[in-house]
Amino acid sequence: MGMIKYFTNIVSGFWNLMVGLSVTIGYFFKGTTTVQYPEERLPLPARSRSMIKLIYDGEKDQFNCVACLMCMKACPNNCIKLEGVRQADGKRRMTTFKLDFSTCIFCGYCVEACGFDALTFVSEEYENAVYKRGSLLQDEQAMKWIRPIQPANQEVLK
Amino acid sequence: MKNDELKSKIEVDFKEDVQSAVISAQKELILTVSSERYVALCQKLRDENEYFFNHLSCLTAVDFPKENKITVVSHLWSYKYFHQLTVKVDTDRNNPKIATLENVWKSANWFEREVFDLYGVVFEGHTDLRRIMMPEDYKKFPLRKDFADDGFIVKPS
Amino acid sequence: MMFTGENIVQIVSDFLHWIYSQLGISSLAGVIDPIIAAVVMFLFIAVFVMFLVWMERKVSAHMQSRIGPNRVGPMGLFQTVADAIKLTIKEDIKPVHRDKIPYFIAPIVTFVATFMGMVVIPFDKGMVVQDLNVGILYIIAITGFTVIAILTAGWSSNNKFALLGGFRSAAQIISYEVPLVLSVVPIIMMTGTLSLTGIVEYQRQAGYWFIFPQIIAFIIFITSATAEANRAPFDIPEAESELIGGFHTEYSGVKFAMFFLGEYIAVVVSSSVAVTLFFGGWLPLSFLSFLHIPGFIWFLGKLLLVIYLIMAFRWTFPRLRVDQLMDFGWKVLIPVSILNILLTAAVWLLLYGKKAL
Amino acid sequence: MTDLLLSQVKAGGEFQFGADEYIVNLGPQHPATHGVLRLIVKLDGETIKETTPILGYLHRSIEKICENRTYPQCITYTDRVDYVSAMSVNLAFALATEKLMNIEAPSRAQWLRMIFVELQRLASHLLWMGAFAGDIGALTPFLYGLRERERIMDLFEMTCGQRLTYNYIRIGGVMIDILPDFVPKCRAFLDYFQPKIDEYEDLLSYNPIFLERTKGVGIITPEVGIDAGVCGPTLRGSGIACDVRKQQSYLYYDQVQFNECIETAGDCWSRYKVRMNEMRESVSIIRQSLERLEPGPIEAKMPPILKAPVNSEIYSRIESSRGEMGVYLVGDGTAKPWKAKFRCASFNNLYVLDQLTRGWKIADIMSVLGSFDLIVPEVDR
Repeated sequence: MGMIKYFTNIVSGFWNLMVGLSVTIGYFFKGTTTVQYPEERLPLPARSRSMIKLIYDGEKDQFNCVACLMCMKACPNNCIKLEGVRQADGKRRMTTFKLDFSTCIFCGYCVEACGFDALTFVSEEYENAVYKRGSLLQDEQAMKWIRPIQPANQEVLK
Repeated sequence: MKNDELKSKIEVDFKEDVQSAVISAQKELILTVSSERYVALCQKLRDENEYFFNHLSCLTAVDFPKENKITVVSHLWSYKYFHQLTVKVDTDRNNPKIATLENVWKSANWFEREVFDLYGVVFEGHTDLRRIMMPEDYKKFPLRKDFADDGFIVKPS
Repeated sequence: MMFTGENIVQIVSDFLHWIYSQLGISSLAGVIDPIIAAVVMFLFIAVFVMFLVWMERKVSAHMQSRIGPNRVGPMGLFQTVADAIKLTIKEDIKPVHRDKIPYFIAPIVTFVATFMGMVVIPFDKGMVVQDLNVGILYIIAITGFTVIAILTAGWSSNNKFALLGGFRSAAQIISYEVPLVLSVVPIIMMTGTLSLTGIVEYQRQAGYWFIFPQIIAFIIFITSATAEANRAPFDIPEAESELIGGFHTEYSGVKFAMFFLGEYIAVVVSSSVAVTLFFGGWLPLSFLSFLHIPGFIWFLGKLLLVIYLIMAFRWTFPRLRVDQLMDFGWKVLIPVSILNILLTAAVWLLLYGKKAL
Repeated sequence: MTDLLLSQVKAGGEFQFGADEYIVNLGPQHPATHGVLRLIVKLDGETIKETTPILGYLHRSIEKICENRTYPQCITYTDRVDYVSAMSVNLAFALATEKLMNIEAPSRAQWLRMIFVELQRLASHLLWMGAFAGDIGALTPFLYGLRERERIMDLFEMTCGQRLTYNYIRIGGVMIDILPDFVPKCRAFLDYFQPKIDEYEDLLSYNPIFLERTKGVGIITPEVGIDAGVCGPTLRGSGIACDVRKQQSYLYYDQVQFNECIETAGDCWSRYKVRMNEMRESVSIIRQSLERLEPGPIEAKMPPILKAPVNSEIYSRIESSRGEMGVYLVGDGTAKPWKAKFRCASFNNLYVLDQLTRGWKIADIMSVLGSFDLIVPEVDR
């Protein structure tokens, strides 16, 4: 009996090895699933939280931001620095806006907190690596973003 | 067993061990015990067949600087009866000492090391009371409310 | 004139001897010929191994639904060249407390020992550096030499991981030498020769390849050969997830490249032996013989197939534990190969009677 | 008092050596320790005499951070407690806070949570399968696992915009409703995925080498397992029913049909098999949840600033991908938790490593660690 078991073990083990081998060799002849990144790029979903931008109103020639400081309060990491002044027409306007992307964790609370359509996520820009850490501290000019005339997708995260 | 049944049962069975048994607003049964009776009570809760709290789900501590106490909180669970229990024991904040639960549940070993590391509660009788998260030569207790250290910021500003 | 390996060798050697006579050094031909053969073999091996590294990457990539190297050259063919250049020019980091001389010698010995195995491989009829009449014995003896180098490397690096790797390797290679030899024995019994050329000639005359009567021997041979080459699933000497790099943890730059080359040459040698013994060496498939494809092309084709198989093992199977590896070698491979020898002997006697003896 | 502590540190930190014994440091930089776990292994040849895990290389004191953040802000940090299964930790914290503040999330949100948590379980188990096989030496399953995981990530990204740290499950609901084409895409994924599980099983489950490496290795007996606080799939491999989804049902797990996967041997292979079967069950749960999904609000009505009642506390448990995930919160009447404690499965599972590996070979550490599905940030927090 022991003898038979010894040989059946060898044979069944060998068989199971071949089953495993058939899976990998099968995939060898199937196509690949990877994308050659710098040449081929997959489109990101419209909701993708890739980069935070300040919406700039081209017609009125000003940022939408009114410096209500809601984003600053919502930020769990205090990475937004924001100042505003009351203008001649009595409305508050943002003067400086600084977002430190080196501590930003892209949680989305600032965009959700914004009630004036001033902050948004854009999905086009996602190569955010920089050579110097200081370049991650972006001001309003670096974050300026003009909404395209026809929104690419209505289902933008907001 | 429902929480209120459990509560009345515990009040009867462990009259002298338990300082107070309350059902909190969040519908959890919370026992407060004195530090002398702590280990004995836990041993009974684990071994006696009506309770059978064989799983120490969590053991941690809460710092109350105003009351000058650190409360060690353990959460028990029974894989047999599916009931949960919270056991609290207070200790002096300036000289926190409490008996170890390691002989009741093995899993208390690391939980207590963590509490020792982060709150400085000394568990008497613990076999291997060393720091577990912080470096071995660290001298402060980070989770205490009055913790301050070079480079430590509560929230970046 | 047929375009065969034998003819090519003949033409080249005629040409060389013509040059010798022009230079007036014909008397030295016996010295210079082997040197030239060795250099040619070295160049061939270097290029072939580079190709194999590329192939391994491609094979593994496609098995894993990836593409693999595709940046340097067409289909990434020159990736290995780039890597070789990188390995050559990078700093050679050496542990301070190493044992200097053994540390330096070990990679060279690995490389040389495996490379010397190539000497007796017949690529085609007559296309062999030296057709020894004890070819198989020679190969087994010379490739077993690597164990000393690996043990030395592990010891001299002064690193516990490397030492463990070296000891594992010693245990493994010595154990798997036995089934390797035993799996070859039936073929030697059948052919009555130890010469690799002779074995192929026997297959040509017999009209069948030894893979058919000796499938069990082939499986044992390929398994032990994989183990001899320290490749997965028997790569415990360098087991990445346990020993980081095993015996070559502390090697970098050119010395690491030597170990790397050595591993691949070992694969080439053992696959070549497998092709010679079990797949008829340079012999064509009989129904394709009208194509007049040269024998060495057949040989290379078969060689690549066997190497592909070894690569597929590597990228499919998990790694054995060290004691299980020993168990497998001693309790499965050796008994089965001994049984195989007995079986072959019995069948041979039944078929050919006393003539066979 | 510090003097006392320092003396204790020294007492525990020394080793006694026998003849032929030596120490090997596995980690914190080692290919098999999944991050920065450090194991000090005392060896005699290849045989393990003692394993001492040294934790803390990834300690970020998330509990301290949470004490200084408001409840919604804490959710972003829970992503980082266990980044392979971030949805589960989101859920654990959100559920605890909801219980603390007596908030009831609407039904659509609950079903969405179930779908996403189970998808997360699939993703986590896929990564685990790859890493486990990789620890044992088979590198190919890792890429197969990642290939399928990518598609789950795509589903997540489509819905909430992130691939790893989602911040999707919020207090009182979820962040945002799913897109209309999520449900068909999810179904398509499940149809694609289900046969793949069989393929992984073909590749690994009965491979004799895999069996040799995992069968009978690292046996956790039920008594040891319960005593040491082992939980989740690791304990279910020892034949103990300990699924929080069954025992202390949360979300709508009591309304769906699923089996608790239990194996009895308690070795690495049982734990492997439990997780493989759990993937099948998760697929079934997601299918049922997709059926039950109905339109409706996704967020409960809540005050703008969430404040916990004074002297309130809650210990809420869920079954995360790695096992029992508990969140202990103490509220003090402000918008910030007085105390937040994450009880993580990996922390307790790692505790038994020493007992399991004594007397085994060094390679078995890899099998056992791999079978625990250890995530170091969860251990260190």
